[in-house]
Amino acid sequence: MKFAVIVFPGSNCDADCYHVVKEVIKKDVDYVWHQEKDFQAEYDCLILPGGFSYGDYLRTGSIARFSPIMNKVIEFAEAGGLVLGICNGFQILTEAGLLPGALVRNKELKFVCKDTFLRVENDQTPFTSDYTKGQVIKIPVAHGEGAYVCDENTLKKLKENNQIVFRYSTSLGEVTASSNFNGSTDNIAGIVNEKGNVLGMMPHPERCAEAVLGNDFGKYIFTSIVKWLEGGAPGGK
Amino acid sequence: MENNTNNKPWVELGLTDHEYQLIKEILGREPNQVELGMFSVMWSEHCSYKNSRPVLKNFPTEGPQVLQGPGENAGVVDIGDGLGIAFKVESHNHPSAIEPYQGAATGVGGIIRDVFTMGARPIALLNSLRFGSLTSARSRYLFSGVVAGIAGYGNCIGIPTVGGEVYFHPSYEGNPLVNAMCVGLLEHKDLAKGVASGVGNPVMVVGAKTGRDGIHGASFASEELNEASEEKRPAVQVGDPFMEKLLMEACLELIKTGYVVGMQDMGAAGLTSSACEMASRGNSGIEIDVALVPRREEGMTPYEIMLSESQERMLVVPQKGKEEEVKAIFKKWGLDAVVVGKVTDDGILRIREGEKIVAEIPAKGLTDMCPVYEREAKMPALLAEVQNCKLNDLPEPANYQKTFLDLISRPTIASKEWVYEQYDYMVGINTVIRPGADAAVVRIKGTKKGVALTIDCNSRYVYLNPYIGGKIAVSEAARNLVCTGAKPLGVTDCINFGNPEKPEIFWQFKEAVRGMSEACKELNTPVTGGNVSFYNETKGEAVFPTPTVGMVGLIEDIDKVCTLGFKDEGDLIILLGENKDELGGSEFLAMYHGLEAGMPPTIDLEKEKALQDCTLELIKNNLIKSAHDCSEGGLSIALAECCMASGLGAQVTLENDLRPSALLFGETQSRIVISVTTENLKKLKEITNKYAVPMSKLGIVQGKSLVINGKGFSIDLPLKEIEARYKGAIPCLMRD
Amino acid sequence: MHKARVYVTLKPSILDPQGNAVKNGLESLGFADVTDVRVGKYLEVSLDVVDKNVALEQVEEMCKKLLANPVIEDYRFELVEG
Amino acid sequence: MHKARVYVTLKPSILDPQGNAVKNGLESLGFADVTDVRVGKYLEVSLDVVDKNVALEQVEEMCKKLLANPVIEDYRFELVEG
Ligand SMILES: Nc1ncnc2c1ncn2[C@@H]1O[C@H](COP(=O)(O)OP(=O)(O)O)[C@@H](O)[C@H]1O
Ligand SMILES: [Mg+2]
Repeated sequence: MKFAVIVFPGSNCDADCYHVVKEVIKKDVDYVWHQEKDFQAEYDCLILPGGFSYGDYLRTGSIARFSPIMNKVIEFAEAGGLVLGICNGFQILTEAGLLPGALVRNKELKFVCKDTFLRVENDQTPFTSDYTKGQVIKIPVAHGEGAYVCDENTLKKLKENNQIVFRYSTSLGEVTASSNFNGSTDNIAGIVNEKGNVLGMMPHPERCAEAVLGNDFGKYIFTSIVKWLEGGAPGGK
Repeated sequence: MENNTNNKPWVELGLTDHEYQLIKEILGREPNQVELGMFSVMWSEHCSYKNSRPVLKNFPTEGPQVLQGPGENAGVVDIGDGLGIAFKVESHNHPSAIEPYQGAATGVGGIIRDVFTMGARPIALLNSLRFGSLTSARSRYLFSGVVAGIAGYGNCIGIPTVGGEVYFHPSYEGNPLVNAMCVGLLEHKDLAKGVASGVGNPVMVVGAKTGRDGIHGASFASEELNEASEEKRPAVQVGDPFMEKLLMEACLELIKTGYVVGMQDMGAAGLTSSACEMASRGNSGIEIDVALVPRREEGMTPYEIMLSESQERMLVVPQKGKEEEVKAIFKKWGLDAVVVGKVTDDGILRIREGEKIVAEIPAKGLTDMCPVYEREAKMPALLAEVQNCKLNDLPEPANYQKTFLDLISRPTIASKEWVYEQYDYMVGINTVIRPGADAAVVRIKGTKKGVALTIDCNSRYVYLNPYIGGKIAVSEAARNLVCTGAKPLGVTDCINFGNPEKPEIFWQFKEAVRGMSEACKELNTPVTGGNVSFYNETKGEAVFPTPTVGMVGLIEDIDKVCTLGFKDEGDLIILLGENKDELGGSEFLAMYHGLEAGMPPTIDLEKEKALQDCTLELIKNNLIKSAHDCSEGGLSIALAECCMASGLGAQVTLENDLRPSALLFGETQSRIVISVTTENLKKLKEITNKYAVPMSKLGIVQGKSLVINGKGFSIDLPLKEIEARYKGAIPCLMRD
Repeated sequence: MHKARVYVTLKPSILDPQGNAVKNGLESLGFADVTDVRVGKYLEVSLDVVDKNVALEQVEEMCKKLLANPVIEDYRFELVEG
Repeated sequence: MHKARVYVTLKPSILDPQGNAVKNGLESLGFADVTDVRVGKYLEVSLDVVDKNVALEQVEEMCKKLLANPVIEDYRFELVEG
């Protein structure tokens, strides 16, 4: 089983994701440079890390989306491979059309770095089988443009297909306006594509995968992926 | 007068007649315009330290832990395992006063370059900020712009901003202070220096292209601010953190190759300072052809190229023959790397434009030969009166509970969450103690270790008595580190004062450095580098003297890190140190009585050292569950902070005959609030006895309220209410 | 040589918190008559293309591909001789 | 009712990192003829002011006070009937 962390110029959570895969869940992982036109190895899961690819100039993720490697990422995703986009990675995935909607400036217009609570809305994805539906997890966010927006039709589809994976909530799991700190549509913090093999989320699971950093709620995204890749059906606990 | 200036172009550039004479002697002729420009920036206070060098000599700079002391781009201390910590602080006060966002952002960019130039990967940023009162719209504008600028740069480049401090005081209204500190991790073998050596080695400019920005920024930083400062706006540059991220990765990759002989960032005075400083340190010369420097704009003159302060550029001297390897690395990151000259052996900085020589100056003429001034020092006439202000007969507050709530809502004391939530303090996944504590702690992956980081200065103390204030600044920084379980290793300082040509300012400066030096000696924290920023004045009024102290400490076992929050109900709350009747210089005195007067709290360095050693031993032996320094706002505020950090209340009884205001709100030094289980009390006493550290029982951890009782006072408040005031104060003021 | 002036604005249906903030800022400075503010992007793209129609085509494509995100933004542009 | 279209651009000598990134982005998309890109702000300010001259004056002042930072930016604007 092998992971790849895609590195764009300006990525800055690449080493963090790499660390968690290699040192916390102890799986093989490579860095893949954005200029590559092809993968040098077989990968089972691609991670698009957080950061400020191309300085996040123009729009977040807009320039990275055209990096040479992105054609392979799209191909990989369309063939059903697992792709996890975190923060800037989520933004790139929406720009690339692998996930619907877009991420715009936080409603208060400020960058926000803090712990948030998420309610797990879907534990049937390859990324969330180690959680249970309705579980509340504490995960940090750090972004200036993380408000998820989409049109009504898209929102309807997201709901119908159970594509909303995480919502911002209170510590008790109530999805309220006050827990929606960045002004996302319907408190959305993370979604999957229709097929369920591409997850984009604004919060940073790699920042809370070790107890020494506060908690390890985030680790279970990675262990879920491993479980799924090892053949356990999603949700099968 | 006007005519005079016209005949003397050097005067307009900030040089004196005497200095001009010296320049002629150094050159053996009249300087041309380019040369004069180069001298003027290098001999500005900002680059030359001509007014401060003799005083700075008093700092202790040596110790077994010091791998690199002052003189390089950053200092380095050893943390064992073949690893070192590079760290440095720098001011960006004047640019931030004119354009807060970009001024602060480029300040962060500059200090990051100083650190990775040493071969260290930056792992943390801190900042120390001072603004006028938040009731002024301009202060709010500067404050929000500066914070956004620091965030904009640090977040984008991906270095966590883990700590800092913010004070609000009217003396900073016209001249805010913005000090940025960067901390990096290096392997001893990668330690790089800003030295040009090896005749024939190429000199390369790497990174961003050179534009017309920031010409004379260094001189600008060496003047008082006035209305005309607005006219100097081009001295402000725009930062490009994305470019710097690429530059940083490329430089660190380059250093790993072992091809680098020397490397230096282009900060103040740009190509001029980096070239002459590298040559000067290497006892060599450098020859540069400005025609080869990649440019952003057309038609730039040699003068402009040599003085441009365009950001995100470095000067690199690699081994001869490795030019192509260097270029390949930079190309991968999409950056220019161009050979613009070579190292020579004649000690001359020679600038050509194609075939034409446009400047020829002994490199040391620009650096070491800058004149040094022993300024006159005189205690300010009115200070004795201020110090002698009678504080003994002041009326006591009518309602201690209300006073407590007012105090905890003072912007200087209140939570700085509004600030640090805008900083990405977690990127890099090393931040074990986040902002909001005594000191930040960053783990060192691959080891059991961590480093604790802080930056501190109470400038009101320094104003009231610079000698004592200087001692306290160092002591408090060390105490903050100790509260996390870290052993203090070394200091970087940023001295922000008024115009040193005024004897009163120079006196403050000398006295503060004297106090800091004594404390650094006693606490074994040598100074490894720093920065001096003078001329922080508006309309002739200086800011409070502000010598900020950045400090790094080592935690041997990250699992033993200690935090400030109470941990479990029933634990005993204990005070290490003594309460005294000291209200001088306190925030309470300023708030309630409108007085900034008296003597600052006393400090006994030997006792301070004993307290710190004692606390470290307690933490090392797992005897205590929390530790928190008592600082602004005094014991009551410290207790409240311990409660809020964990959401656990406290029942406290202060049995003491001091007047309540001093007991609750006085800022007596050398005090730490700890918590401990009843079982460990005996062992704790053994250790405090060993160090002769006074200890007294304050109460127990309990409930969801903070209750403090004593003779003649009673505070009983739900934590929710305290927290609302503490966290709400700054957001509330910023909402206007 | 041509220069394109490109205007990228948020779709009317998308909230514009930045516009609101500017409006509030203007109000607190005493500009009481401001009824609405929208904030968008303005780009100047210089093109080394002689034929105007070629330039127009190229800019249209740039906007579609990169300069605007059709999910949230509208664009328009004009060409001037550069 | 008037609407002001305000254009805020970085001064010519000021570095425009965003413009550079967009230029490089366009180049890597194959737009080889792009010689320069500058990115600025575009604001639409709606004003409940009848007199055109009053509106002009107000917008001028808004630009000076808030919309542009004269240290690094230039501005221009035009009025249209809103
Ligand atoms: N307050 C100070 N205390 C100790 N050393 C200082 C102080 N100020 C400056 N220095 C040292 O003097 C040297 C020159 O400083 P500076 O001009 O700030 O460096 P740079 O050339 O990177 O701008 C540095 O090595 C710095 O560490
Ligand atoms: Mg330097």
